[in-house]
Amino acid sequence: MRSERIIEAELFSAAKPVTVSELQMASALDSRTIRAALKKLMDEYNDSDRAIEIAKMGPRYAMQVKKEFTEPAGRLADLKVPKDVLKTASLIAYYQPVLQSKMFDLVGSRIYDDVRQLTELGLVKGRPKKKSVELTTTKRFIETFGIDARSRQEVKAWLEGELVRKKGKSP
Amino acid sequence: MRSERIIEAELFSAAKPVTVSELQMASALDSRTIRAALKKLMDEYNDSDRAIEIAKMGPRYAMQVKKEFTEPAGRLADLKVPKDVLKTASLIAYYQPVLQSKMFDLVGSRIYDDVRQLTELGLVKGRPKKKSVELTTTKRFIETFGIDARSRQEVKAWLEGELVRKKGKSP
Amino acid sequence: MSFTSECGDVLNHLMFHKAIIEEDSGVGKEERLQHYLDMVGDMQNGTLVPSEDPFERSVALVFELVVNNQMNPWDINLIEFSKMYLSRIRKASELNLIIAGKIVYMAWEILRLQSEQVLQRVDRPEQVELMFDGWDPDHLDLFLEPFELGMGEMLLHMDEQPIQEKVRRKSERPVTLVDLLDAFEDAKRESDIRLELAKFMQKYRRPEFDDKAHKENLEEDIALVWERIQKCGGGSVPICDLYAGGKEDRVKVFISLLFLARIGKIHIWQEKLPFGEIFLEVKVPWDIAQLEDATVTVAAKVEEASVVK
Repeated sequence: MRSERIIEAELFSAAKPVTVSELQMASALDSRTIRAALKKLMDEYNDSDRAIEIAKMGPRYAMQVKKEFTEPAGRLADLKVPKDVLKTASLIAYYQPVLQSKMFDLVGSRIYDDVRQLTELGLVKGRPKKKSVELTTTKRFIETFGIDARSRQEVKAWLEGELVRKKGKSP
Repeated sequence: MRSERIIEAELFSAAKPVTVSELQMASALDSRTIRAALKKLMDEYNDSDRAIEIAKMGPRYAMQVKKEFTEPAGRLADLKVPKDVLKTASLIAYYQPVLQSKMFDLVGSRIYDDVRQLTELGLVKGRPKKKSVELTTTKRFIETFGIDARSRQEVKAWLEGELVRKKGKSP
Repeated sequence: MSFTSECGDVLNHLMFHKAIIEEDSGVGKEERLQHYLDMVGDMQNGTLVPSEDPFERSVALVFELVVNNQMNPWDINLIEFSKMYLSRIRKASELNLIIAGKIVYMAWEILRLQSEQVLQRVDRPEQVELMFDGWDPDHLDLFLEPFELGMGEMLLHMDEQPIQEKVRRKSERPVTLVDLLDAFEDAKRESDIRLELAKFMQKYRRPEFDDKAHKENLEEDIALVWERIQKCGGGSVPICDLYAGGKEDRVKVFISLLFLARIGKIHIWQEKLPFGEIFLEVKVPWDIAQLEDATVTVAAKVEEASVVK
């Protein structure tokens, strides 16, 4: 049985993004074989016209629906992040670590409800600081949004890159 | 956007068998287009060497792991080892043979639960000794982590080498 | 399908799990599975001898239920299974409540997960939602100076955010027979710990009062106080009339009155809190109390009733 097919089945049936060592545990293949299989699968999926891709988020890998198909697929899936808090989430990710009071200046009083929702979803965490709360993104933030980053700094950098890309496109 | 790709994304995210009318509601495509897309997808998936297939169960369709991969991969997919347990595993590998009571000093009371999990996974085994339990790694440990070693001594040496290598890298 | 072929399914399931165990795998896991295999084998041949051990009997019951109800060992419906298991052990002479509890708990966990998923589906916000709904554009202009916005300002005005929740597959694995047996093992471990703990408690228990003597004393006290109440006649009686001197006697009277009130022989009330006088009145059964001239009968009836159950 070819190793990339075993890994394909593993990724398909994994409940959340997985690391190489988790794949190792499940498949009893060695890490070099797994990395090679992941590379092969990523070439196979990501460069094709398929609706599914294999994404890398720092040390984790996940099979997921490609961006352009998210909308039709999302209707049958069980999405958890309300669309209207996405703006607050991306602002926190961009300015982090950022005081909630600063965020209030940016988005107004809805920040309290948004932060509550994002905290409950485990996407953002707050730490008391200077009579306010300092907000940062979590590991789950990286996984949920499929960002290839290992740290908050990398999340920030990734967002900056996206913004530069967007700006370059628009006239 | 090609219709079979939309259907592909929907089958993937539904995670349960769905009917053509459910697909219709989610995709806003007409039923004839959906049936044609399903036919195309089934040819594409089922005749290939991929680990995933599109199965038809009465009126429902589902994307699922092919039968020959369910045992090596699917059944074991849930076998997830939490990171903290892995840490404990590597400590045991490094200090082995090591008394559980010593490990208690290292990681605290979580050692009991970790050892139970690791024993169940067949990665570590314990033998009663001096009112405690002496812990060592197993052959499965070597296989699981793809360590180039034949014995416990070699596992220790390998880990030691890895640590030296890591240390050398960091400034 | 016959009993034999149903047993075959369970045997295959157990054999698969035994096969994937590595040679130096978990302590006792292989023996345990072998033991289960033997058990089901004996069941198939009709040679299974009921065990003395209640845990063993509970495990045998699991196999019996799975086989007789033609349950798929790869996909046990826990809700159904726990119902059957509970109704079976209710008939059995002794209950293994820890094991039964574990099964119910597993079933409950699964139900809860399912209902959470339903709730999440219900909670999902409408697809079409205004991105700026609830944003306060007037407020946005007031504050900008102290905060270096940089490129992040673009985020404030973008319709489509660069981040987007990824659609992944929700993966679920059915509960298998081996999961169930593992839960049993846990339950056994927990009950063993409890047994050990109970032994320990027994051994190191603080020497206590002799319960029996204590109880007899209390009964005597109550009878004595009841006698004193009888002497006071009908109507409300201040409890100080019952005291016969000494702190100990007061405690005895007070405790006995509490008991008498609790078993419904008397009413107790206090006129003024917290230091006011406490009164009591003997309760008269309702049917007799309606007779106006029944004082004698009442006294007799009350005396007939036993003071202490």
